Amino acid sequence: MKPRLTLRWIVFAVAVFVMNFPVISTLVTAFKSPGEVSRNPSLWIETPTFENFATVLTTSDRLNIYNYLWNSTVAAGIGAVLPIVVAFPLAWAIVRRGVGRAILFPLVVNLRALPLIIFAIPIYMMFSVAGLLDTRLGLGLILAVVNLPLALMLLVNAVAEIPHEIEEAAHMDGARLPRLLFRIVLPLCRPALITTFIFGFITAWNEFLFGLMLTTSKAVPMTVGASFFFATSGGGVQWGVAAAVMVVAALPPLALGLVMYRRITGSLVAGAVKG
Amino acid sequence: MKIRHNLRAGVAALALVAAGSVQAEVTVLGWPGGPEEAALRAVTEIYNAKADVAEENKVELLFTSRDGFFDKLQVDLAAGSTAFDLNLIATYSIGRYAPYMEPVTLSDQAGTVFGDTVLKTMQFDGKQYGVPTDLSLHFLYYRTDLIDALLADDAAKAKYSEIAQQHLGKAMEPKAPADWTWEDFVANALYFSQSVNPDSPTRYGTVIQAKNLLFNMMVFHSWPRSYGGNWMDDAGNITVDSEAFRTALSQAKLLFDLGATPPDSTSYEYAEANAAYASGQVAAMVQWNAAAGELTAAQAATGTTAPPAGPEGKFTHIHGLGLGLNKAAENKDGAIAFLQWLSTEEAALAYAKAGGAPGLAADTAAKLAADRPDLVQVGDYASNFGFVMNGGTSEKALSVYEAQAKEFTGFWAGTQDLDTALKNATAAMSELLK
Amino acid sequence: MASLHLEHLTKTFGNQTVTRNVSLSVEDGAFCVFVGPSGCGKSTLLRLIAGLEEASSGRIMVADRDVTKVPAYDRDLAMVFQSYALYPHMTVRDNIAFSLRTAKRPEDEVAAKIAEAARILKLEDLLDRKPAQLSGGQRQRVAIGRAIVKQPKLFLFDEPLSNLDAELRVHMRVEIARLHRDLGTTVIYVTHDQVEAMTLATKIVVLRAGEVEQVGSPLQLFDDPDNIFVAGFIGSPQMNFFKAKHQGGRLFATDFPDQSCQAPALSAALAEGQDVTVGLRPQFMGLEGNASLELMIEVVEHLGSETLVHARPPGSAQMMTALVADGRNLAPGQAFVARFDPDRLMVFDATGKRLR
Amino acid sequence: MASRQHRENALLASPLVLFLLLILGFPTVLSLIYGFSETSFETLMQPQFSGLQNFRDVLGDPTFWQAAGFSLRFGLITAVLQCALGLALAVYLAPLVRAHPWTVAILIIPMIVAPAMMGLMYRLVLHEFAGPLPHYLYQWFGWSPSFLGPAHVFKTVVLAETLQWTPFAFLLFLTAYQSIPSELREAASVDGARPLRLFWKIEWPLMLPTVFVALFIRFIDGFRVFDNIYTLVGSGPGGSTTSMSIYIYETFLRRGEIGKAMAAAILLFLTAFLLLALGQWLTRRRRP
Repeated sequence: MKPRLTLRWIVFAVAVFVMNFPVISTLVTAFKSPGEVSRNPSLWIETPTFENFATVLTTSDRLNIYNYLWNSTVAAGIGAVLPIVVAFPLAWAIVRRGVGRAILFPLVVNLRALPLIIFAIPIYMMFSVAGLLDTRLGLGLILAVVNLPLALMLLVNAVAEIPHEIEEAAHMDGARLPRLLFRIVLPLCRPALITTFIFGFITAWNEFLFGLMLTTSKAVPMTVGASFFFATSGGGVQWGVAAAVMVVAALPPLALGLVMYRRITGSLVAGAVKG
Repeated sequence: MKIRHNLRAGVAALALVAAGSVQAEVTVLGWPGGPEEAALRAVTEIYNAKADVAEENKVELLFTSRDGFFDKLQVDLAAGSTAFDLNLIATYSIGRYAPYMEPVTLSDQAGTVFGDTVLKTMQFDGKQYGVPTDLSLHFLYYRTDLIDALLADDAAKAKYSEIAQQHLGKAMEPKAPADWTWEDFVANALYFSQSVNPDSPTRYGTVIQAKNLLFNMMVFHSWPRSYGGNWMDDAGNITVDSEAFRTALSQAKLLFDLGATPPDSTSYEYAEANAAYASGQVAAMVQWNAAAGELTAAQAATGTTAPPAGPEGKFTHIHGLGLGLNKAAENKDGAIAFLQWLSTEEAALAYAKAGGAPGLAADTAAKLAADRPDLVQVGDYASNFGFVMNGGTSEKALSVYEAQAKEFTGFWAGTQDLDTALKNATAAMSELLK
Repeated sequence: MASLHLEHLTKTFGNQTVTRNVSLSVEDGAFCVFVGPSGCGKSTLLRLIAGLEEASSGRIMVADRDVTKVPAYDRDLAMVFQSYALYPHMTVRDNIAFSLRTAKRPEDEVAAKIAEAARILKLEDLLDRKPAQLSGGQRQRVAIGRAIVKQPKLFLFDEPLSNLDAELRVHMRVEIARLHRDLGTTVIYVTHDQVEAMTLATKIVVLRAGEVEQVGSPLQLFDDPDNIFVAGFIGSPQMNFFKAKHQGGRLFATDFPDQSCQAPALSAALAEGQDVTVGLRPQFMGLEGNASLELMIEVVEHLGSETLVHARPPGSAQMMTALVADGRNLAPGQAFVARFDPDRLMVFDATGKRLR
Repeated sequence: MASRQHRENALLASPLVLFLLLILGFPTVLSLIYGFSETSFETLMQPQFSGLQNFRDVLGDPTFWQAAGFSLRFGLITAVLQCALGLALAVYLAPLVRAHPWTVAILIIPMIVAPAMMGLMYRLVLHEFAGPLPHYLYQWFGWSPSFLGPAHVFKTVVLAETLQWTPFAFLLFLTAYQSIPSELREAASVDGARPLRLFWKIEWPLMLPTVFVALFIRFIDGFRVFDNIYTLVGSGPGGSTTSMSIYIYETFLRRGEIGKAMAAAILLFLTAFLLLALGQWLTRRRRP
């Protein structure tokens, strides 16, 4: 029985068009000249131009998009890896030993519901003493806090998916805890680790408020750097340049997401379902 | 990959050269993105090139994001940041930032270059907290082509009069914008709105940026002020619940209700309002003087004049930007030296030539008449129509604007009535200004 | 190779006692099978020995060493799990090598042992595959291979054949028996299948509700069960039971009218009028003997060499099963007089204890 | 054995605990102090103990309750919409996805875009004079609703959030749908179940746990919404789109009422903690 896909293709196309409408519009706007933006709001470009991208990709002593991209890459990298490192042992302990199930686990998970910006002042003071202000490491640390709840949830689900008997077999094979964790549990969690990393990286990359508060010049991440372009030459918002910078800023996580979509679709969500 | 690599390498090399040539030690956090940035860069270059400025006192500029700039500055200052020695201050935020700033003594020329009115925009509790660099006020922008056509067409005049009669209760004649009262502004806005006048060449007569945002209140304030409105009287009683505010708020509300401003304009800020005007679908608007270039570029037939008059005359809200000294600054001497130089005539003229909008005394401005005629206009309006609300430089001034923005936009959006809006605003202001 | 001693071993989960006061000795080289219905605590007992559960009280001695408090990874035992529990991310070779590498054995020794295990278990062609690419029987062999390279003191098997199909199960049963004979290592083997227990064991431990019911060789348990539970559990087809009253040296069936037979000679005299349960194995019901029961045939199952006869006494719903050598002419609806030697009867008192 | 396990457990928990203590320990202590003190930006270093005053202020602030109401409505409505849409898409598009797995990658694009940027994009898209959507509406119908006007702003932000995060629900449901054994579907078809009946009697019950999880996650994320609403309309005309997070942000940074903001955050955290604990207790009761 061959499923009829024609109608499904149509539904797919409509869904993609509707859900991505802002993205498509922005992409189109990025190729319009400033004059055309105010004259022609349609999705059709009369005279396509790379002017906006040229503006965005040209560095000046103030605007250096390559710096922002690099800062975001490093900070988001730290923000994605660190939560995995600290959450993994605890995730195992939660599942297998019930450690922290009563307090620690809900505590961390609930950080997700909290606007962390209320910690802005104390963190700022602490960072300024520790010399972490305006550093990629400092920003990465906070992004790690932002990612911690999801990382812990995903890893707990991943560990719970591992058949207990496999770990018992390793015990019987003489593996003590470190070998068990690193040679058996960790490799078995690999799909979840990858998804956790991808999601963490994307979330960290997309974060704005802490990026704004904790950096000034050296460690400015892409999202904050993008906002620098919104008003570059004295006038109001230059929609074309703004659109181009948004496109550039969204590309790295998008590329990551598109390349690794199988990881995202498969494992993560299977884990999340177990809840 | 390779191109990008080369680019990175090139950039790194450039950065090294730049860092090598200027061993900057005085850091300045400026207002990013506008003409203010370009002007500040220009004068900094001049200053750093001076022979008598020591290497360790050269100035380095720092510009962060416009989005959330004041929120970040608040955190920076409150936490005692040493990331900058000098930072942006504005008339309405001096009070809030004063605890983290140090008063400064300006150069001897400051009085003659700027004049007392302008220097006052940088004072709090009688102390000078900074050098005024830019003056922001509001212009009435209008489409000369449309107004001229209206004034030349008798049938249109009759229609105009009929619309005024119907909605404002009296027959009115179209006038030149320089002679407008706020009633004329409203009548004109109605005439040029297709919801009221289906033959209107524009979709909307005006656009009022009414996002729940403090800056939008500043744009609005000239209106109630020209009816005699003020925040509080000399005894400290909150007087926002007055006829003046009621009249201005109701007139604006009429424009929202009759569709004379875009229905979405309760969520418009600067960018959206300008985009609306730039599209050619708006006949006239009150907007910051900084928008002149952008609006004229989009609609060539754009005239500018002072905001409309009320019974008390014409008024424009003025708002000074300047640079002040961070209390936690690490190089205070160097920073003060730069501030003092900034307040000299040399610096002010260079700043203005580079595109900045300093509020200059008439004599100083005259020297620039050829280069910057608009500065004469700004200076003129500032000294003749400029005002600051009573309490407008107090510690909690920004919060007062916040509170008003919330209540007034709520009234315009129809989520609450006028009495409630004014009652809530009065309550909030009493709490803030006590 | 080692002996195993359990002393008063008890395990409780919360307020539930899963293993109660178990004492047991398994001599070196034995093949000891724990058998019992599901939930009897046999798996828990195995996991206690393995060190995967911690005993609530009592002692576990392996080769005269007290391992009660020793963690699993230090007990030097090997276990084959019901689900095989192969490491899915490793090849067969790495699976088998894991314990050796954990013990940091030299690589040439590891390679030699893998080669030997692969030869014994016929895994040579599969060494570079991942577990997901193996059939159930192959996985089973890998799991065993993983156990034997360790040369453990004890082999522990937790229902290792229950995931295999019937044919493979018989085959692997023989393989395991052969392996035990070749290696000589002490084996502790858990199953719920009494046929497996009978065929493999040198020693069977019958468990019920966390307690040991009886320990003995397969034939001891078959011939001489201590109680009604063991009698019913061991032996296939299952032993027939019926209630009876003892009167004057005869047993009168209580549930079907007008039938009685001579009581077996018992050293413990049966009291007059005592209510008992009588057990009789299907193998001992046939066409000869001094005693008999009159039955009606309901279903006849011809197994080829033998015939299973399901029949019930007239006027009763209770089914009895007889295994007769030649039953080709039996058919449903016929009357069937099951004859037997009264000494084959087993008599149990009201608590289920065997009266001998 | 027990003490060794205790040591191990402590060791396992220590990286995360240390990390949290290091990064959030001091801020938490300070926040708690501020929560029970009269504090403003000027008096950061000299908080005056004021007991429960901040909590009384928060609970007596109509804007707080408005924000709580907004967040609750927003979270519930967006969660339900996203789950309904995501479920429909997942079930309907499953055959397409099976044949062409790359289609998933295209569908999940919106959730990869920064929410803050999504808000900015909508500002452009919905602008009456510069945005494509009103442009086409005017061109085709001569009329366009005021998306961000007071009458429609709630619907608009709900729609924007829904369109961005429906892919998340879609992903969850797709995985759940694909993990239903095909034998079950085949058995039901042999029993004569038509597609609709197949869905309601077989697939829906099996996906129900996923529905709860998806609703829960999307509700939490909807409840704490900040970035996209803030960049799109701020707190809205008259504060009509003030969510809990926006309320706390504005109280904290814009109005400088630090103690009150902290008190609101503490209340929010405690509520979330209790809800999660309740949820766990309920699920534990459901499957003993």
